[in-house]
Amino acid sequence: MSFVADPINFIADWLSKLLLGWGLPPDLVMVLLFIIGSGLLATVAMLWVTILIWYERKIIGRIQDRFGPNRVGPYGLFQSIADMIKIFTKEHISPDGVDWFPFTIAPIIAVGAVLAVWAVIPFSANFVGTNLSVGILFILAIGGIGEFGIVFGGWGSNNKYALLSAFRAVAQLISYETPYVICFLIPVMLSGSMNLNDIVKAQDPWFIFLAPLGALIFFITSIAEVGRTPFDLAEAESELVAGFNIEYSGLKFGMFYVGDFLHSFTISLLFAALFLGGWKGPWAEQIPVLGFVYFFIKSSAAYFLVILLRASMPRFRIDQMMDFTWKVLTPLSLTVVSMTALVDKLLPANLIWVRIGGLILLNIIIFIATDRLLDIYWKKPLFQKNNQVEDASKASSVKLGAG
Amino acid sequence: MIPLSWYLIFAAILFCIGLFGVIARRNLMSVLMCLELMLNAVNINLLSFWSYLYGKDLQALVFVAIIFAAAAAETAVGLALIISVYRRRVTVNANDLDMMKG
Amino acid sequence: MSMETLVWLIPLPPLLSFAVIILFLGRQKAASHWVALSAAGLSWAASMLVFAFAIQKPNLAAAPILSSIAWLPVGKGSFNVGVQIDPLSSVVLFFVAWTILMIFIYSIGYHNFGQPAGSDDKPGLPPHGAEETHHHETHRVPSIEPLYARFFAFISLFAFAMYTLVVTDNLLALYFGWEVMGLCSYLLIGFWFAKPSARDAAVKAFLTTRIGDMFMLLGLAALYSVTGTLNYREVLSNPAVLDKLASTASPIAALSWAGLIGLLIFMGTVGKSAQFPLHVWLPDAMEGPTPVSAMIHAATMVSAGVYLVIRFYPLMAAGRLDGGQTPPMVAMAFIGAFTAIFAATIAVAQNDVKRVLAYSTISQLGFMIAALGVGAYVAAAFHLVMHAFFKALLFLGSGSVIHGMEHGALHSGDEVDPQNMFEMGGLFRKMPLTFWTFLAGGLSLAGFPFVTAGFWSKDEILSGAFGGGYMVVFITLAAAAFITAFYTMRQVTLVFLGKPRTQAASSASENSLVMTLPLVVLAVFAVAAGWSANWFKPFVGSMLGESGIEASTSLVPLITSLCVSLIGLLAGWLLYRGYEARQPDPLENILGPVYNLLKNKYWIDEFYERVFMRPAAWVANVLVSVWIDKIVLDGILHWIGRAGLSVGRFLRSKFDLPVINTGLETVFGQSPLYVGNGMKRAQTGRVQEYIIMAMIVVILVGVIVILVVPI
Amino acid sequence: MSILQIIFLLAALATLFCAVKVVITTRMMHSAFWLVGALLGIAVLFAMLESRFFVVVQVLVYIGAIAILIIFAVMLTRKIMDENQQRMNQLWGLAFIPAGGVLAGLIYILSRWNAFNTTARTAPVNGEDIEALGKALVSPTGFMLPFEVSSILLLAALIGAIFVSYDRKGGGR
Repeated sequence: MSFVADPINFIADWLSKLLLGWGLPPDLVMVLLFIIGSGLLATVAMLWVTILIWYERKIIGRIQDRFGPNRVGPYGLFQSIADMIKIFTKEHISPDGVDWFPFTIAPIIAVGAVLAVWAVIPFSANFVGTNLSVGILFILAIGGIGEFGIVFGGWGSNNKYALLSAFRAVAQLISYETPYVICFLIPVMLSGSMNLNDIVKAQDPWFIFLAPLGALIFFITSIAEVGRTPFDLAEAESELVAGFNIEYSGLKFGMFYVGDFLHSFTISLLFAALFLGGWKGPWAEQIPVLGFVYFFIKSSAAYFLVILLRASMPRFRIDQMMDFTWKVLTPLSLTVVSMTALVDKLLPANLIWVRIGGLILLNIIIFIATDRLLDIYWKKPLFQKNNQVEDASKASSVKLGAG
Repeated sequence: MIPLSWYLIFAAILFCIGLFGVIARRNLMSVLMCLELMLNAVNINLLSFWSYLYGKDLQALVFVAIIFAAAAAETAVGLALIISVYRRRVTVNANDLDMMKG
Repeated sequence: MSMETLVWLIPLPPLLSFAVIILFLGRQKAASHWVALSAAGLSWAASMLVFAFAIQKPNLAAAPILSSIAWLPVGKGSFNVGVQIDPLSSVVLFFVAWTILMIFIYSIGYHNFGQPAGSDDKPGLPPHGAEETHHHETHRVPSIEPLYARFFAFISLFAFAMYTLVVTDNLLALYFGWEVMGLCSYLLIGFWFAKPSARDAAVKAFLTTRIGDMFMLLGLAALYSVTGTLNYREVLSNPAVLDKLASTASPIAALSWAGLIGLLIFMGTVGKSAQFPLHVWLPDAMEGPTPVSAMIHAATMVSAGVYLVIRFYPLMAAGRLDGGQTPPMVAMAFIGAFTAIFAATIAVAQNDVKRVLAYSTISQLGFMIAALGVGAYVAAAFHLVMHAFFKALLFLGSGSVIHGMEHGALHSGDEVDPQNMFEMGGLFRKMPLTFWTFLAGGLSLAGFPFVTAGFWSKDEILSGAFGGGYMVVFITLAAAAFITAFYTMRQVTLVFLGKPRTQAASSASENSLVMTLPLVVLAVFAVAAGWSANWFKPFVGSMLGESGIEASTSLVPLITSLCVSLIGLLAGWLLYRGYEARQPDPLENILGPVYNLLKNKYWIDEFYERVFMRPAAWVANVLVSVWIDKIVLDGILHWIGRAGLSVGRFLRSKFDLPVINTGLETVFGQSPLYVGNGMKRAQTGRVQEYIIMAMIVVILVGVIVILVVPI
Repeated sequence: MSILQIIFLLAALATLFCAVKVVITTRMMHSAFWLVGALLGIAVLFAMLESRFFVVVQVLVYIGAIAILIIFAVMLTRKIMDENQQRMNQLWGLAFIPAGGVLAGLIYILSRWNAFNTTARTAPVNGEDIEALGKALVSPTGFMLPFEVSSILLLAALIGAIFVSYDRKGGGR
């Protein structure tokens, strides 16, 4: 094992030998290594966010015909660092009447739940935080905990807007979780494992070629899970001032902010791992460090798409958002999963091109059928109210009140 | 090692706390939460039997899985009923719902 | 597809049909009957395949067609559900499949498919007929049933339950089918729910059979707790289990577990097969759509009760000494024979064409139960099959008669009761096909010698009773057979022979082929099925290991059944051939006051009303308040008062008022009120307080169990 | 006392504390938060029982779905959650009888059972065999029927919940 090919495991090996040499018991060494490793990973992730913010602001600036950050450091690279220092030095303000415990713990959950997902993501052939056999379920479970960050924040703030925002957010997250979870099933089914590393290893070809529609739905729903534009109803500035984090300031707000960006990047990681072949690439097995490179290239590409969507799409109205998941995405994802399972079983597994061709054909057929059906039903009462704007605004306010 | 009895006694206590809550709380929502506690006590019991006595069999695990499904269904319907009652009678108080009084 | 899979699939099509019709075809009349009919046809075809396979399979009783899956994990094992086709279930499957298919076909015609919708027909009421203009003249024609699709949904569900009950291999699934049939029976009897009489009859049927079902459930629970299984083969084909059941004493004194469980299961049959004293619901069940629900209550569902006891005969007979009877068998012999003659005598004096058949059904079911009670296992099974065919035929035939009469009544505008036999007559000219098929069924029911199925099966039962030496049962059943022949001929004569006695009868007309074709098919079976006796006996008899009871070689039963049948038929014809319209029933002259007793069904309904329904009110209103309080106590007091005013006054002030009036009135008159008011307080309507009560009772029971039963 | 025992006691006591708080807390929202705590504690105990799969499922289903739904419903009905209201009903004293009785009965019966104090585990050390469980759930000779029935139960609950809580326009109030 050479330092160049696999620096992280090299250092870990060296460190464990060092500690053992000091005469520490092996169990303790393992625990210490885990603590050091997770601490490092979390720190790297948090620092990576500064780059992400810069990246996003730069791209959005270009799209909106501006420069973006360009004062602090070369190309404005240190802008985020400056913001960070500013946020560290700000005063913590707790408004009157907050529910202290949820108010305090909400930002911690918001960041922690995202970071926890990194624990099971395989960054390269032999670098994965913990090789959990039910990694997919773990990610979903952690996603469920992440919702508590929003609920706690919204409830604890003792603010009407924050509470309404939490309502919206929870409704949106629960609704979009259905197709989200169903789309997780496709890679699980195709690879026959819930272990993320196994899924990555099984991607020959990448699953996006076997299940393009599944990948599309996954991409859409994961954006909704993050709550980014066009699904950022929870912090719709024009309606709710700023969302569930309206009463937060200083570092607490900063944590929400960081959690948001980190979450966006995490779903890009997941998308890359589940559908774009993860760390796979030429010689990635032999030289694990290449796996990092491939993986970050792929996920940055996915993240670029997320940013593009943010910059170019208007926000959904709440009833459209709900209709979209329950009436379109959920049935569609169920169809895709069941049909993929059926067709993949029928196609010969060893003839790769037949398999790819058959599944792509299936996806095209389903897509066209969905398109036709939507065309037909768009004129029916199912979606009628969407076409009447003044009526719908009333409807959305009613829905808000009822939650 | 932890003896089986610890788990069973823990589950019994948890079950009875839940039972007390189901009987004594006024708010229907709270009753539902206590019901979840009772179901969890049952799950603990099943899994501890599995872990200590029937580790090679799958029945306990299947049972637990189905209890999860039943709990989800129960919560969904229970909450729907509570919301519906709340809409019609503007109360979620178990004591106020005595239309069947003799 | 293997035979086992096919057996699994038999009950499925009707269930799907039920779901499809209920969910999607509520208003599609034609589509609903096509769906139901094709479902029944599929099940029929599968049943016939299974039957054909079963009768060819050698040694079917010892090696039946079996298949089961683990359903519910219980303790270390699991509760299995599965299917089992042995000789008994294969023959039952045969007749069930045929009769169900025939009902389905017949129903299309009976509900006037193809006719216009009536202008004033309402859902929940029988159709009244529609005006139709034809060649510039308006006349009334029958109109289609408004809830046509719903009817097919219900009988599909019914067919599903019946098939489930027949093919299953355990008592729990049988109980499931049994209860679903109870539900369907309720729904179908109350099909015309806007008629108060139909509503009442539905409730009555449901509640009465519920009494039996409750006992059966107890028996099921007892069986499970004693043996740990409800599977037929593990209990009934297992001599070790049967011996153990027969030799261990149950908590009820003087009964073994086998005896107790047998009696409890038999109670279920008493409810479902309408045996005395729970027979009262069956005649009222004729309120349903005439032939179809009636036939469900005659040919298939009530057969389920008999099927159950035949199935559990090894348990009932467990511990039986040579030629002796176990307690359940004594009960069956007694109740069966009594019901047979009891219901037959009632049937003699009925004038509603369907009620005669209803009581005849009760009576014939009594024959089967009695046959089991004397150990004539094969005879009971044989009569079950034969009876299903000819009674189905008779009911469909009577439905056809009623339909024809209704048509005639609409046509002639004559306001007659289309079900009253005394207003018919001479129909054999108008409805020849119905007449001949009805005659075939009637002769079979009466046991017309040698050519009909009923003769052979009844002869089997009589010779079983005679050969076993049960002379009381033998004589009773022979008498019942005589009466059966008599009322059958009475019915045939009144309905079909002679001259038309009303306008409606003279303008009645034959029904369409869709109604008469099932009659023809069933008539063939009603006659020809009896010829299979020689094959049937060893086939079903192999279920018991030996060939059941040895049939008597004596000629006495044969001659008896021959005589009673012929004499009964002759008597019926002689008495009624000259009947004229609006005369009293000729039987009334002969029997005198007994006729009234029979006509009112021994006042059983009134008896129940008096004994079980009024006493609560009576005890409070009459006994306590009037008799004890006013007449007895007040009378005594008045007498005392007259005897000595001063003494009276003294007693009155010191004894009467405080002790008698207040005290006893409190005890007898007021206490129900107080208790009621007190108990009422327990019904707070708050679910949590109910939980407290329930849990406290559970704890008390637990404490008692712990104290009594050492763990 | 081994480390495992200490961990068990800590987790169990924390869970019981949370459970008691669920029962006695007046504010519904806090009650729901305590419920989440209790559910997490139970997940820890699942982990100590070597049931890794159900740890994750517990978090996913109970915390991620059920608790969120309950909190959602609490927020919806918050208007009448008057904090001065009594948290127990009138007969809450009586509730000690069944609860205590059941507890005493359970412990009495269990304590007479000879496997009560067993310490030997039979479960696989590295968690349950999920593949076998998954296959058993869909195998006709295994538990397919209960599995399918529970899926129908879920479907029925879904439809039922929609039907019950559906706000019919103009009626039902």
